Amino acid sequence: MATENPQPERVNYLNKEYGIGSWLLTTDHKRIALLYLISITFFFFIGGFFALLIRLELLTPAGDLVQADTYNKLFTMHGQVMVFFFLIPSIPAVLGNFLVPMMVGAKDLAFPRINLLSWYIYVIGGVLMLHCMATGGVDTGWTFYTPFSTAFSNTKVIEAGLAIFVAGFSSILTGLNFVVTIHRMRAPGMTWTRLPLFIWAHYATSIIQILGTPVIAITLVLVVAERALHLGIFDPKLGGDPLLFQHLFWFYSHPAVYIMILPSMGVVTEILACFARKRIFGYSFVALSSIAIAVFGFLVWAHHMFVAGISVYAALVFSILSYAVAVPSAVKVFNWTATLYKGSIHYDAPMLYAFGFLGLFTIGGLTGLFLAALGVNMHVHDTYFVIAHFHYIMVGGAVMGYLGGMHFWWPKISGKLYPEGWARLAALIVFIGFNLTFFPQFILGYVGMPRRYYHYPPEFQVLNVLSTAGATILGLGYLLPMIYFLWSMRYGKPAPDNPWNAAGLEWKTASPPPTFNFDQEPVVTWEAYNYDELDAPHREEVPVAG
Amino acid sequence: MFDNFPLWPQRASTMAGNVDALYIFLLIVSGMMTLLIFIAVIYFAARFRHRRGVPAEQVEGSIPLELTWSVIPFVVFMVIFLWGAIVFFKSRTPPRDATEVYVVAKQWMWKLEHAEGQREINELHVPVDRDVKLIMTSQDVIHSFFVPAFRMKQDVLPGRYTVAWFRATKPGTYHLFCTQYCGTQHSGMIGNVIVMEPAQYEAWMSGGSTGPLSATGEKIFSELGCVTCHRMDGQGRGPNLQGVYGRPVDLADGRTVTADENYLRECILDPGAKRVKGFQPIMPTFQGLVSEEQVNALVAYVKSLSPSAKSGVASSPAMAVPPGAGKPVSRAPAQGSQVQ
Amino acid sequence: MPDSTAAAVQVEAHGGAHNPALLHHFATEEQQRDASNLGMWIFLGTEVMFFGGLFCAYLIYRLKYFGDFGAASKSIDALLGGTNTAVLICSSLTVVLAIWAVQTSRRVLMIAMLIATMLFGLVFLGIKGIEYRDKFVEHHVPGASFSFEHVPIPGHPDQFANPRHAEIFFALYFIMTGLHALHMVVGLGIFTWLLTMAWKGRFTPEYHTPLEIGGLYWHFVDIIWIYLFPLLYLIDRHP
Amino acid sequence: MTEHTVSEHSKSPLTTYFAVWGALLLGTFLTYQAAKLDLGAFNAAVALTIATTKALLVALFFMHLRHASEKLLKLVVITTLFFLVILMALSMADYATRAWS
Repeated sequence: MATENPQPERVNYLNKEYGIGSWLLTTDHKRIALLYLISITFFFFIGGFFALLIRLELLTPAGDLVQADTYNKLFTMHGQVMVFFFLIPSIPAVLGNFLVPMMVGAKDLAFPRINLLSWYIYVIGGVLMLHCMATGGVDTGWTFYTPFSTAFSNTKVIEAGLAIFVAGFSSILTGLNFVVTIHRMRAPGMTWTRLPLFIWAHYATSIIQILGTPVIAITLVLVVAERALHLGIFDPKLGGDPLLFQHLFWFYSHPAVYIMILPSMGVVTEILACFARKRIFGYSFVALSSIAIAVFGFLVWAHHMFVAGISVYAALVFSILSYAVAVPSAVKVFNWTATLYKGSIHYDAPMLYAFGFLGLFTIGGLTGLFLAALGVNMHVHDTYFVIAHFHYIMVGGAVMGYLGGMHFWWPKISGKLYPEGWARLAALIVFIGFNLTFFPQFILGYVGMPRRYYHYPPEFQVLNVLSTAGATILGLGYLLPMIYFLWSMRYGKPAPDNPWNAAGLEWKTASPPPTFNFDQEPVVTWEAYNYDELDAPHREEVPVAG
Repeated sequence: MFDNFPLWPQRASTMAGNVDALYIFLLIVSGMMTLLIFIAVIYFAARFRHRRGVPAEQVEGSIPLELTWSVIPFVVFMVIFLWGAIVFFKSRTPPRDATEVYVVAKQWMWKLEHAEGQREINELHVPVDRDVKLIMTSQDVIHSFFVPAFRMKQDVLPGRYTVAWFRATKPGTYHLFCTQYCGTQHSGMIGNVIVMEPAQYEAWMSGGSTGPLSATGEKIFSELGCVTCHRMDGQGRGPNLQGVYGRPVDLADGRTVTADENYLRECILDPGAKRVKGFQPIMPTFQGLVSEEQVNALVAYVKSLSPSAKSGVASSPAMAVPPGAGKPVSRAPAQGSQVQ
Repeated sequence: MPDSTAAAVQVEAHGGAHNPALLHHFATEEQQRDASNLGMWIFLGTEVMFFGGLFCAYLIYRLKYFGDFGAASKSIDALLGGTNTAVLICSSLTVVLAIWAVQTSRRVLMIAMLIATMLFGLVFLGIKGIEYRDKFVEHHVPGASFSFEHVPIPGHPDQFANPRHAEIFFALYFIMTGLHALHMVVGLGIFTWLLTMAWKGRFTPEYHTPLEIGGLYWHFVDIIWIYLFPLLYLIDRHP
Repeated sequence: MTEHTVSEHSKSPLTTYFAVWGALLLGTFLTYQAAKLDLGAFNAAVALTIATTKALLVALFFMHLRHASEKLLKLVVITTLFFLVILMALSMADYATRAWS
């Protein structure tokens, strides 16, 4: 690998200061990224634990492991924790926080104190969520459908609503910080067309965070107010319309899926380019498709409501718009595939995750076509088909990308190398476990098993057993990286500055980087993904051979 | 395939074939796309694996290619959209002369009432090869009426009617699921739809009725004193309800609405909202005074006053329903397997 | 994308005297100022969508329950609402005057204008309080004691408004104006801070970004009210 | 590149400020009076037109959107309004075509 680490004991963002205070009061985007990493990992394992209990309960048709109410709380809080406290902050708040300033060549995000504030807001939201769980939990489903949530559920709806309301602002502030940073803080020479596609993906994500999140915030305010004060905005008994809640809820919560998947697409783009040693095929199409996904993503929300009682005409409009958003996603997949063509492909662990992402996202995306087709939707809506579909996107897509990115940038983040063999094994286990968990659920869904069922007719058992078996493997696959990442922090080999010989400004500084990222202000004179130039020294060896 | 390992749901309605056909088309299309991408990825990954001294060959983008793989998927997507829309439209347009069943959902049971008067709980008996229209509402939260074998699903909302229909093609017992999460016993809110041969069905129908639903409605209509204003001779203080169902109605505020089930329902529960032109706002609301079942009966009665627009009882083959027979025999929930 | 200029800013980096307010990670004051300005505008975009959800709910129910909303709207004192609109407009004027004052080195005028802004803000909240008290006395606050019986619908003197639909109006009224008032309170907090900064002489003709940013927020709150006033107070006022 | 001070663009911003202020007060008065006339469906149209004019005045002159030589800020505003319109328009696409009680 190209660069040797000249001075292992250089001052970097990790060893510059010590002590709790230096972390809790830091305004360094890299340290805040690590704070986020720790907190979202915590919530990931809470959510994962709930998932495991759900799968165990569904091992048998009868309801025998937990009570029905407990089960309902489990899937509700699994959803809320995973969506609002893990997936939405995962890549943006950890990898994005760490990398966006470095990739554009800035010393920090535009508003470092607001960045720290966003983490504290997240923590406050998280503590509220934990408090909600500890005092009894909530059983509305993560979707909070009214009038069940406002007038019938007797669990901690208000607490959960407030927790998510608060956490939403952390997401807004992160997005705001990114947009301003990308516009205002780019290094000299870093033009828009030289930006890594990771940045484009985060820019698109930020648009959704900024303009979508406030709508769910106000919707939750209405739910909380309605529940606390017995208003009638969503309650048909008092003249309200429960479908209005669904409109407002999905106006955010559908684009929220793109908050999860777009950054993951950005990560995968970086990885594919690096390990195929190539420029991304059709850079501008990949970049613009991110923006297109963000914009079209706002126009399709009512495809969650085709059988909810909306008008047939509205259903037609939303169905056709849903296909519009599928085009840019397809364009991305084709461009990634074309990027591999005539590459020089390495099979390091991040690349394995990227391959996994490609496969799982393809399946997840294509099953989205089924759900957007009105005729099929009325059969598979609210069945396990939907569950399988969105897990393929949100776990198969987003989490694969997140793990791939963690491996890819771990040497930069920690300054240590992770054990490659274990990492490849983990990638394989996750891929197999994931498919075994969720593929049977497509069949289950089409056969007719509804979601959120605590017990089910016995003919569904075999598929459920397969799914539970897969979940066990998947859980193991997720534990492994955590173990060897922690291990590598102490025992891993020191990482060189650019272990992958990758393009991108973040690799042109030390590993781990100094507090202000660059010892000298970078000036960009090259295009993104200039792997031909990076690999040029190797090319000089070629004439000797031939 | 196996009893405990089904790979395909039973197919027991006219809609099932339509949905399955589209589903199979989608499976083929997406299967081909998946294969295309997987084969390309695997082939490239193997063919262009790193070899020492063989650098990657930089290929810039290609606009013709980008256009190709934007336009072709788009065209395919539009085909899927149109096909899906057609199937959906069919399933959302109940035939005019369908047998009507009123469904009231509540936490956590299904209450079904045939237009002929039979009441059932968590079971729905229907004849084979006849259109059945479900007029559904909920007493509390949102539920969803889902019969996988019919490929039919519709959310059931409180405060209004939603409508669904099906035409069963194969006798048997089929799952009825609630698919909209509705609280503790959501997964217990299941039942059976029992499709019967016409003869069997006639036999079943001959028991357990308290008279047609519209007759019940007529009784309520007079008990609540509705008749004093809504007189048949058009001289009353309220509109004459004869023939009103299915017709456009001019409202006092200048709008025109079609008198469908939802309109009739709203007029009972919130008479001021869409008052008929030329009448005083004197009708009191019956919100809270009548149960969902009574509203259904009233609606069924008003509909029966419009023979042209057809209501379930008026034109279905006369089924003499001797009063007094007990409720139809309730069977233990079958294990989801077909009866025959 | 519109700005290809940000990169150029850094090239001319580190010129001129160092302002103590220039944060370490910005190359120039201009870059810092532009970043703050853009950040505030984006934040206001968030705020627009935050209120947007309410406006959407309002729109749907207003179309559905037009008569009931008209009756309920008529029960609010439009003169108080109109006065409040004028008060907020005046406060917006004093904000721009304060910024003009600092740009032209008129410190006393700036402080006076800031104080005036806050006074207008307090007057607004006071009038709002009177309005709320009236509604409370009339039992128009949604909840157990809500009552809106026998109120005729404007234009249909023979028909009474449906109290439950009027209650939805008042629920939206209180949430929308309440959230707006909350923004006013936050605005007063920001202006208290700006006032102390101004008092300490921290703002100069060259550096007064906080004042501009705070002003943007204040104007935005004014704009929200400009829409709330006709939508809530003036639905159906004609006799 | 960006606006330094407003005075760079106009010699006496005070005139503009007071003119806008007067226009805003006038708009308030007009909207209050217009509501008392029976214009049918146009009542809402008039009210919203006046409100939008006032909002534009505040945004363009008080918030200096007019003088923001950078188009980016305008883009932020337009993007936001676009999505706000999407929220309302597509919701109405359902409500306007639905016969609901």
